[in-house]
Amino acid sequence: MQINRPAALAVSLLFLFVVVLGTFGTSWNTVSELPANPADQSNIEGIGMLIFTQYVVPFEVLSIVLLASLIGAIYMAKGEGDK
Amino acid sequence: MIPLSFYLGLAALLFSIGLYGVMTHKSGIRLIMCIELMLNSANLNLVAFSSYTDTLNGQVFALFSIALAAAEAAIGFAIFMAIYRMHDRINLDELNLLRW
Amino acid sequence: MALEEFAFLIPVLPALAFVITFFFGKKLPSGGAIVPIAAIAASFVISFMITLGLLANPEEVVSQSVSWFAVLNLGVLIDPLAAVMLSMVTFVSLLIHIYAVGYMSHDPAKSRYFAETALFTAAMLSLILSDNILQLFVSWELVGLCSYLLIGFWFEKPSAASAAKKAFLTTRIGDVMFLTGIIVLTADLLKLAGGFTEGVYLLRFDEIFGYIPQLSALQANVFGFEVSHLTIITLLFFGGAVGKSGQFPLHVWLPDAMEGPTTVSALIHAATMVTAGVYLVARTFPMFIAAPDSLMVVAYFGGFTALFAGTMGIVMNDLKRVLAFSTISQLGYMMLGLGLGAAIGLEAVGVSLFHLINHAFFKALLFLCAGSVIHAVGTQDMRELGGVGKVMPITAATMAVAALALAGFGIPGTSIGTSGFFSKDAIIESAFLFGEHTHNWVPYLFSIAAALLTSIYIFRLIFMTFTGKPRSSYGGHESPAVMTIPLGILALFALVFGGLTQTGFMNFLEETFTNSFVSVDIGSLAEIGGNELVHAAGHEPLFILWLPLIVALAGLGIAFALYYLRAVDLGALASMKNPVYKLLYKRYYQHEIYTEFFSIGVVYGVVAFLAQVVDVVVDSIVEAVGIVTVAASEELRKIQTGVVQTYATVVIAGVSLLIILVKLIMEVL
Amino acid sequence: MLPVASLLILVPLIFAAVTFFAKTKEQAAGMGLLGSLVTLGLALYAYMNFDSSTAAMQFFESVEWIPSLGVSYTVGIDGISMPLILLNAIVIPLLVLYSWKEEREAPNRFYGLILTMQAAVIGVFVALDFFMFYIFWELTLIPLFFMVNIWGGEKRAHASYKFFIYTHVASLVMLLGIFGLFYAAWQQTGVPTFDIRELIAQFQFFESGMLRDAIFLAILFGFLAKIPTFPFHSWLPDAYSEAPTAGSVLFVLLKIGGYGLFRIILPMLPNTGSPNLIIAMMGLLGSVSILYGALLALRQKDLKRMIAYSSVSHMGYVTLGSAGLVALSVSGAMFQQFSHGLIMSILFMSAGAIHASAGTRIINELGGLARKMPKLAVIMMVGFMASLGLPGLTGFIAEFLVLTFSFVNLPGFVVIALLAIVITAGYHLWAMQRAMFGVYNEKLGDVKDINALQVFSMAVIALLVLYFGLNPSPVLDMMITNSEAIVSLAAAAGV
Repeated sequence: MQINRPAALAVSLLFLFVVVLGTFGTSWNTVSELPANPADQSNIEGIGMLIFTQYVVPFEVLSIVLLASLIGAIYMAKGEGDK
Repeated sequence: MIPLSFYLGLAALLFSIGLYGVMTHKSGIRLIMCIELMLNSANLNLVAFSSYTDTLNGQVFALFSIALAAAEAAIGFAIFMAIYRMHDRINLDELNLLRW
Repeated sequence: MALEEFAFLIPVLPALAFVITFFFGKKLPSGGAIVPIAAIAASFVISFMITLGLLANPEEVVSQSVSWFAVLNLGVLIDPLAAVMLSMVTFVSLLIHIYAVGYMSHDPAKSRYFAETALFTAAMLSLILSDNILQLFVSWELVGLCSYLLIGFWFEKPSAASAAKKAFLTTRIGDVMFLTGIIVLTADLLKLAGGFTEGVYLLRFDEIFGYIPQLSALQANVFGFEVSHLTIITLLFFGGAVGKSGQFPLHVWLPDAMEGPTTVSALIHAATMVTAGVYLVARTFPMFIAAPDSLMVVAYFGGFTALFAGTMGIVMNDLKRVLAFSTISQLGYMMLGLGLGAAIGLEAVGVSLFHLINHAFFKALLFLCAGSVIHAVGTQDMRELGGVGKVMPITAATMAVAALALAGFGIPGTSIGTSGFFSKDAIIESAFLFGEHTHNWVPYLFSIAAALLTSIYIFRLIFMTFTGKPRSSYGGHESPAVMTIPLGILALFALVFGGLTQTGFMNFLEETFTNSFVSVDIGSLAEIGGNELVHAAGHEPLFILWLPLIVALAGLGIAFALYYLRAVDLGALASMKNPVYKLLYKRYYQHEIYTEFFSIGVVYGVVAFLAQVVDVVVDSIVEAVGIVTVAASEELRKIQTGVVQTYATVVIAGVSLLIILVKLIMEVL
Repeated sequence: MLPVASLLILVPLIFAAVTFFAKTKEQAAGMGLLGSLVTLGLALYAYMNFDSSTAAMQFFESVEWIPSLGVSYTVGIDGISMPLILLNAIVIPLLVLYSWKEEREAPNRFYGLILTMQAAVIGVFVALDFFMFYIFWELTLIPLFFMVNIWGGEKRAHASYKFFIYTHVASLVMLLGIFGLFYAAWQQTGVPTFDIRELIAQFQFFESGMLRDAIFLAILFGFLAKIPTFPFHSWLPDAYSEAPTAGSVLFVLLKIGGYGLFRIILPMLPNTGSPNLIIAMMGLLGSVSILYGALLALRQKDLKRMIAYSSVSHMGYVTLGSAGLVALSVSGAMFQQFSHGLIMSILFMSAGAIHASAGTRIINELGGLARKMPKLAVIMMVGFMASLGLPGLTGFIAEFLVLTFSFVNLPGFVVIALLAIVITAGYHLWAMQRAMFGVYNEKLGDVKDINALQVFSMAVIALLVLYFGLNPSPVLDMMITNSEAIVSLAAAAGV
């Protein structure tokens, strides 16, 4: 069964409407100024620190997931045996 | 300064476009592309929030999410290849073996 | 006396004989017949000794009670009423058992026969000597069971199996009424006594009789009539008696019960079963006399049955069926006799029981003679018999004696006569007295008309069977001594027992309800029941005394003219074209009414309706729940298209709408 | 003193587990027999040490289980449960013996399920905690479901699902009632507990009359459907008749519905909103069941279906006697449960034996079997006579007590029930006449009588029917003690 296009469009627009209304209707608790550090625009270092300290376990798990998907993808894409 | 809502609105727009694609397309390749679009709209949200709250967690998660998207795409395409070998096309409508 | 301690053995011995014969009878000689014979002989000796003791001292009755279960008891009560019954039953049963050794000698299943008759006797004995209504009912039902087993003794004959079932079911209708009576009685006693007391057995007769005035005072509203509880209870008891004693309208099983061996018929008709109903009414006589209208019902039913059965008796061609209708008729006399208690008080018990005992002798004799004929000749259709008297002189002679006794031959005013003469005429005279007293002559007319019919049908039987020429070729011979000796003994009793014991018997039974066990003033109870008693017996006009004999002689004359001399051609009269004859021969279409209309039509109709409509509806509701569920899921599962995109669409649309909805609700609130 | 109540559950359960692993038919049957015999020994031990003069719990054990919810492992035996445990313990070994020589697939599972069933039913009888009670209550469904589903007759699938779903739905309604009771009592006292007796005691203090009625009716419905009474009976004829013989006997031993009436319903009854209305309703259902079951039995062509409907009729006495609410009528109802278990076992065993040797159970296709199967005929006659309420056998005692003493409070309903007595006699005799008497139906071929083990097991039950019919006191006394306690509760509440 295929969703017909007008219905799909309507649902998408409905969703867009709801979300946009939500985002614009909410007062987001943000910092008043974006941190603009002229000396170092990059935050790569901070991200690296976080990945290898606080998020080391998810990172390792992710690596295993990637490996598994790699193997799986190769296995499936390769097909059976001599094919 | 551009308000956060604008980024979020953009992400919502991207997500809706992806959603529309997912709903309407039959081809598996296009489906995966649309899903990628939706995933990236989420990434956009993550990064935007990360910047506007002055923490880096969101960006880390965005990285993770990109990696997962890669894995998902790899598996997805592999599945489609397998299906293609079986059916000679990847029209999702016809995959109803497990239905009812 | 030490012997009284062993009164409980009277029913226990035959019951033990049942067990022994049932399990080991096949290994014993002659099917183990010796065991029940010995047991019943022992019971007879005990009963007889106790009766002799009671005769000397009627005040000191035997009474023992043990607790059974809950608040109910088992017990032994031998008062004059029970004593004479016990002696009679054990005696007659003993003779029948001895006779059966010869009669059943060729049957391969005779050990089962003797076991069952032993149990039959045991149940009847237990019924007679029970001291409470529940034990009486229990034995009553056991009697019914044994009759079922024995009537269906040749169970491979479909007609026997069917007759057994009919007997059990028909009497069961009466039994349920009896049980209902017991239930009402128990509930009332419970109310009156204010609950149970340890060691007081409410269902014992002395307790029940003690509560009669209070029971009578309880009123119930039945279909708009104010009826005393006592009347309800006694009528329900009488309903039981109607079933067991073959009274109209529950008499239909008794003629069919002929499918069993003839000795069984003799047992049923003389000693062990049909008399139970009469005994029940006699046993609870104080209740009946204290209940307004109950005795009148008994009298009417009894009188009507006596006449009604007599009319059918004169057209039957089957030797045993004639006797069966004769039994029904005579039981009607006994019931009538009890019902006359409304006028003559306690004397009614004596009159009725006297007829019961005498009837037992001559009816057992009639059946055993008939059995002897059937045993020798091999047929029981009177149209095929004739002239049997030449080949079987002893049987013919004893049968003639029995017929004279049944018809009631004797000389009024003297003590010369057959036993039936004394007892039946006593009932007829009582009916006259009753009529004189209440100006209600219906019972008397019933009884005198029935006497005429009795005489006709029994002599018709004698003439058709024993005189004239054989109407078919049969080889007959006189029965062996083991069969003829009991016949002789019974014939002796049928001849002389009545004349010898009449006055003593009546006086003895008058003592039944005033003794060491229970003391009831019948006079005051009769007042409660609104029955006026008369005491002036014995000065009936001479004509009334002679009328029964004249009627009996007239019956003999008619039978002699029709069936011996063949003075009138019966062909036209006794044909199916004659509506009266057809009505009688078809037995008033009872089979059509009872079996085909009521059982098959009404009961099966109701059952078919229940089975095909109600049960189907009830079941359909259950099944429908399942079917609807399955059908609904059959449709609903199509929502699960299996296409991810659809799911995604629905999920997104749902979430969006939900958010809007929540938002709106929040706004409204 | 042995912890008998626990052992009575554990022993059959352990033996059941072992039996499932049996390799051969002999092993399986042997383990089944051994397990049930040990259980019988335990039950007899309990009976010997039982004091029938008190209504209090005996062999009482209680251990906390889930304290935060007030769930505990509490077991005990009193005069209500003792006879039923005894019934179960006596019949199961005989049932194993009866089916010893039958050939069937997967005997290990067959005997294992029988023992599981025994453990579950005894579990319901000894449990004094609603949590356990409900677990065992539902556990009884499983062996029966598989009994019917695996070894049943032609329509076994339909019958087993119908039985399972029907009674399971009823149990769920009952579970709702139990939860209602639990929460209401929790609110009342502030302490959670599942203890049956404690909850029943708390029941009267609930303020909302509606709540009390709702709880009561939900639980009552669960029991009435299990007994079953008209109009909740429609699962029974299918399940009873499709089940294999052993399954039918297990169904007969499933006396938990009636047990629930005595244990839970009657003590709660006086505190409901309108007890008299409920009594009248129960009396009506009971008496209508008696009459209705009897009438329908009259029409059945299949011997087993006839017995099944007669079972509906007999169980009506349990409901009617309970509603009578006089000590002796309630004991009569208890005794009817006991007696019905014995009698129906004989009848189903007889029907099963006929089916096994003659190849059909349709009454009209039989005929004259008494000649070929004399032993069966005698035993079956005892069973039939007991079933139609012949004095001297157990059926009469129960029916007499129920009818007589219910008459005190419910005369109209007793009259309805009395009408059924003649009909009851009618269909029994009709079946007996058609199946056993008359001319032998030669089409049946050479029919063999029941084997010695079957004779033994059925004769033992028949003798027990006779013994307890002549001398009911050994079990009736303890029933009376307990029903007096129940009735005095009602009297105290003024019902």
